[in-house]
Amino acid sequence: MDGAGQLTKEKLIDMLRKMHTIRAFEEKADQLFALGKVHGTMHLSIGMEATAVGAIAALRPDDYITSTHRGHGHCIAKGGDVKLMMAEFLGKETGYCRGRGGSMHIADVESGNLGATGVVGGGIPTAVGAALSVQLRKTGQVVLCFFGDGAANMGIFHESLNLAAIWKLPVVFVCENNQYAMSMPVARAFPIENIADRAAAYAMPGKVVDGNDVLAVYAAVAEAVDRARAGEGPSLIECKTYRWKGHSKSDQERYRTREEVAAWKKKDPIARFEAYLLQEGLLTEEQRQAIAKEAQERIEEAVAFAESSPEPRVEEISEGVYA
Amino acid sequence: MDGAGQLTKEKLIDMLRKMHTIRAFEEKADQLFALGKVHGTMHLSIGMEATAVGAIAALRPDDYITSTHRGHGHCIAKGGDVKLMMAEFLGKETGYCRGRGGSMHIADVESGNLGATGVVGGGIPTAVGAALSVQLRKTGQVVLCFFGDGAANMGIFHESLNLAAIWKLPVVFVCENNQYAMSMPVARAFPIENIADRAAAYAMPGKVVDGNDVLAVYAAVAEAVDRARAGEGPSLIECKTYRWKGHSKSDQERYRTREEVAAWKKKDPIARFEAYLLQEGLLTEEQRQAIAKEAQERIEEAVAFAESSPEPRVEEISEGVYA
Amino acid sequence: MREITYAEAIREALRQEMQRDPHVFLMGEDIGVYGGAFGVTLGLLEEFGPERVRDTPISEGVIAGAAAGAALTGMRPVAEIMFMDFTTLAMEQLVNQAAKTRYMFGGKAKVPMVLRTPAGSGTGAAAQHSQSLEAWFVHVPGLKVVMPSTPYDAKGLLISAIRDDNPVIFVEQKLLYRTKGPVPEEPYTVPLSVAEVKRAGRDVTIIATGVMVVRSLAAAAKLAQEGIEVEVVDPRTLKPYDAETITKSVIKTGRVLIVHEAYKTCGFGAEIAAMISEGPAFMYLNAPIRRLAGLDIPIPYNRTLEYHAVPQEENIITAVRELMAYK
Amino acid sequence: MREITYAEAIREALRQEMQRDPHVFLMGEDIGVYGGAFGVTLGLLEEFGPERVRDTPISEGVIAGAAAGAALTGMRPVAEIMFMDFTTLAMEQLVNQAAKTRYMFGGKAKVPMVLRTPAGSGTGAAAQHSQSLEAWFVHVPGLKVVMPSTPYDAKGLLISAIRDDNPVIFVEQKLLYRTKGPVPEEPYTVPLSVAEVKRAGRDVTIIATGVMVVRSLAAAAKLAQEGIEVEVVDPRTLKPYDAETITKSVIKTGRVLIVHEAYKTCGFGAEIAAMISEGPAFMYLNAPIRRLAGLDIPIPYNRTLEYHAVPQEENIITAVRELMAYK
Ligand SMILES: Cc1ncc(C[n+]2csc(CCOP(=O)(O)OP(=O)(O)O)c2C)c(N)n1
Ligand SMILES: Cc1ncc(C[n+]2csc(CCOP(=O)(O)OP(=O)(O)O)c2C)c(N)n1
Ligand SMILES: [Mg+2]
Ligand SMILES: [Mg+2]
Repeated sequence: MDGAGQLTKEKLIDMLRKMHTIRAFEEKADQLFALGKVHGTMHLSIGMEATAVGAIAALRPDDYITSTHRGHGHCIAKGGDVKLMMAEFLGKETGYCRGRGGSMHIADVESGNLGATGVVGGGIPTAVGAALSVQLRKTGQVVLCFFGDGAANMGIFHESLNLAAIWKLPVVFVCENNQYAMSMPVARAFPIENIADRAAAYAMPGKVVDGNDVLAVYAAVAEAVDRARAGEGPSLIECKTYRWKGHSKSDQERYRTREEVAAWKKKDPIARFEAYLLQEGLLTEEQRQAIAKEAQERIEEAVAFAESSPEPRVEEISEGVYA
Repeated sequence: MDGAGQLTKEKLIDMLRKMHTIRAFEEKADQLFALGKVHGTMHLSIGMEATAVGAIAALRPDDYITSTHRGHGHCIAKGGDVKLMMAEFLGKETGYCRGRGGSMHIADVESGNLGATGVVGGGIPTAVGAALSVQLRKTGQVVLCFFGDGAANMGIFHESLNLAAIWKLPVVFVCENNQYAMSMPVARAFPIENIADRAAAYAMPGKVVDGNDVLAVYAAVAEAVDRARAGEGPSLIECKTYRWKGHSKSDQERYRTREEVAAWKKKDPIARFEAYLLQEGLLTEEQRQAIAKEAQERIEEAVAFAESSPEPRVEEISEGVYA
Repeated sequence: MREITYAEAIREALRQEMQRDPHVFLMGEDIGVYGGAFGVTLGLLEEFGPERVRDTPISEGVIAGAAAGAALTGMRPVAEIMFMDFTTLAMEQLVNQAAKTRYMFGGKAKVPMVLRTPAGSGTGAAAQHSQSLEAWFVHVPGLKVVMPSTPYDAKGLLISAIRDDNPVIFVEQKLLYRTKGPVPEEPYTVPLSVAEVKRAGRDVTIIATGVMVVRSLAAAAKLAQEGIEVEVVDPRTLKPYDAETITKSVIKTGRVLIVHEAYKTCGFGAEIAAMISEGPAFMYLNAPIRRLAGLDIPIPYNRTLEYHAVPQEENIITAVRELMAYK
Repeated sequence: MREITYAEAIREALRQEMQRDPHVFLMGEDIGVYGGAFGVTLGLLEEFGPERVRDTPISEGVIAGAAAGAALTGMRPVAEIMFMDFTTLAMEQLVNQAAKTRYMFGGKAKVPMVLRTPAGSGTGAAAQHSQSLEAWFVHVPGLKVVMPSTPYDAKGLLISAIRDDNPVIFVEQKLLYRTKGPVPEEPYTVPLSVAEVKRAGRDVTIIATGVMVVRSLAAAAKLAQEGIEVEVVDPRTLKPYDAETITKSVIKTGRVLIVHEAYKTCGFGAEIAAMISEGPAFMYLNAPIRRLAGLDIPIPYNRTLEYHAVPQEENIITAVRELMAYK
């Protein structure tokens, strides 16, 4: 592992804590679903925790992110409150979106999370617009734009990267290539091997990183963030990773083998990061266990909060359409 | 000049004839406009005749093309009847589209001209769909897809090239880079120098050619057409050229200098091709003059035909919406 | 007669048309091994192979545009957009190209394509996966719009749509995919632009689309117990729609309730209300024309809010009773 | 008062708002040195520089989406789509993102952007450059839709739209760009969602939008010579529209003609007709509600056909006379 040089021990531990929190949040979400406590859909990023945490670790607190349908990890990594997330997941009035948004639309604009979107690629121009806003307001912020491999074949990806490039906007495009868009493997959807190679079409740096290596993600994104903050324009970073769970609740996973999934599980980004920290003496086994346990507890508290929270009131159903 | 090797003298003369016909058609169109005989808009390709004629010279008669808002040249190069074109231009019942389409929508699907479109980039997926049709019907046809530099920044360009690439469709994408999209110079709209370099994002061959050299265009497109016909998939060819006239009728041309226009006029693709043919002994001065004169005459006949043609009947206004 | 689901009926129509006509093929996201987000195309890849059941990347613009291009050149594509909300990415190709090609080209070309897309709320998928945008397409000359409410109609209308020489937007109802009904095994057509009276009655005419037909029939059954006889008319094709059948019913009953799930303002119900109030049925009206439609809000995630965002059986019952109060 | 054109009024609104508020900026194709396809933004580049008057590549999706993103983070973008026909390329961003962001995020965000776009036929630009697609946007909760018919309204409504905290679709009328009218020099607002009675009358209410207001007023002047007093109501804002002013007028006159240029089927006129026929004005109607709208065909190129594709003054006069035949 690489790139840890710039990071304090505190920060490294915080990153591990966040990875555990994401894992715990999503495992709980999966359970709640199985118990029939959730109406709707959700997309889990278990196995992909390193991309969210590594990338966002490179940001200042006042920087922006845009997220995706698979966005729990981004929100937690950005410092989101798991209580409000869980309440939103359960459709409660106390949730981030007062129960109107649900899993696919968690946002916290105040804190710089410009939100998840259910439309693939839908957040890419949002990020470009936020970067334009930053450039015009001269605040020195940077925008991190998450999207999947599937989004990289959409027209809006192309228009957005081009605009960001010609205007040298402070945005970093982070492609979470988890090998599939629903059932579509990247090998069939793309004629090229690396999505990052598309950066050349926009004269921006393109880099492939191991998306299961949180420090490699951090290092690549940090470099791109520096570049963006210095006014040198956007970058495209492709994180190769994998989702362990089905695409969404209803996925039969006919498009991949158990062996493939098992092989990727061996590359668990959390276990890998822990092994590194233990080996470097930055973490003890007791601490490791405590962090994992705390994460579980935080999520249990969040569930308790969410479950005891009130439902939205039907009389208020039309509130918030217009400002 | 290069690539003439494969072309018979007859074909070369035919190409010159078409270039003259395009020029004559458009100069006349310009005049008719100035005389107030035309209601609507039009886009002239004067100075760009080599791209249309060179590219289409590489096709079989049964191959397809898709055209653009600046499409008179494509139509003539594909063997279009200038009488029907002129009648369409004047909105007459005898026109290609019974006067319903006008300059921006001339089509002749029967003969393989799938039509001009007024929406920038709007014809690119049409070409991909036609190529898919060819592949499924196994007819061995090829589709030539024209579009401007401006279209290459649209989302649909990206989606279309990707789909054509992964499915190895028999389509050749011909970008007529005339340096501007309306007032937007390529240098400001693109972060890269050559649009053809975007081919790499789709693992297809990309080639830049001198778009004012009809034989260079021919050679590059012929190679791509062969490739497509052999089932090896699409290519992207960028023809660097220039439009002499304003973008459309109402253009004040505030975005470029007279000197620039004058410099490009010196690179007249017709004069250049003639000089080559004369020098190679493939054309005499008398023939040259006769060809130019015949082109004018053909256009005068077309105008006479169009002007004496009937108007569409108002009672038939709703015909042809549904099949 | 054998009963199958709405989803199975659609699949059967696709299968039988693909068997009959080699020009018919499918393209869309995850329609192959995945079988589509709602399993509608399950098994077709195995039967027809990847040439004719084509998984595409996520690129709705080129899905629609390439379908139109293939249709223009002799094929009969059936494209799928996974959720109707994402037709927003294909509007240019559908509206400016596919719909207008024929007219713009002087009636000398045709674009025989079908675009299938599932619409509607009720699945907890929130604002961007629950819309019913059919009114947009109804507004566009050159397109046809079909919206079946039963397995029988789904199969027969889809076969008609595939055989039709125009671009057809085929709006499927997510909440109906698993509903069952009698469907003949052999291929048959239900004609486009012909409405059906799904239940006859003398007191009130309900004009309902899609899943609202089912809710209206349930409401009508209950209202019958109170002695109110509701006639339920299902337009089935929304463009060009069958004004005559609707008008006849309204002339008979003198009371009109229009029910759809889409946002009320400028929805399809507005068109039907306007058509009635400018036509021959106007002078037979005994009560104002009532629309019952989705609220003008994005569909909320919360289950209870989502339930209240669109008409339910009890709302239909109440609305009919209110109409009956006019003498 | 000074008279300026509709185009100049729009330009003045942009200029004054840009002077007042540094968060306001412009983006769109060829809006800089070219001044926009219709010259509306001429001179603004020189005054405000390329940072605030931003020429974009042809990429309508990101124009709309980036405007929304900038609006979400504190700016007040005014984006331009060169022809309304090309909003088809921006629907995903406008409808799924800009319009829904606020509600989806629990009312905790706002998207104060304006999207200016010219609509309408009459310029010989044919099927893909002549559409009036406002009904689509009226159907979408979260959007506002404005359509001015005079230079005065254009300036005042645009200033209101820019200051409004919601995404506003500002539909300009190509054929009105050169019409002149009195416009105060200082900034002023015309409130959104307030209709205006442009001419008072007792016999028939015409509800008209955009260029049809001008044609209706001309028709009304001629009809007055026959003793028919027409009241012309201009909604000005189409979403959310002012039902009250319309209703009041209809109650007074008892006869309704709705006039718009957009395709008739599922147009904005359908909504107005439906609103009237389900509301309190219904029982005051002395005649069926009449819609006069664009034919349901793509706009043809030929000048004469184009003329007949949309309502003209003489069609309005005839329709009013027909309505007057009802006693
Ligand atoms: C425009 C659009 N098309 C289709 C869908 C349905 N859909 C939701 S997620 C998804 C796959 C996305 O793949 P990718 O971008 O790789 O993200 P991942 O799910 O792998 O994280 C699809 C097709 C959608 N939400 N939006
Ligand atoms: C989608 C779309 N946006 C904007 C326009 C307006 N417009 C017409 S032609 C044009 C410039 C096109 O540039 P390019 O593709 O380079 O073709 P050229 O005109 O130079 O031949 C523009 C902006 C349009 N027709 N379609
Ligand atoms: Mg993926
Ligand atoms: Mg150009």
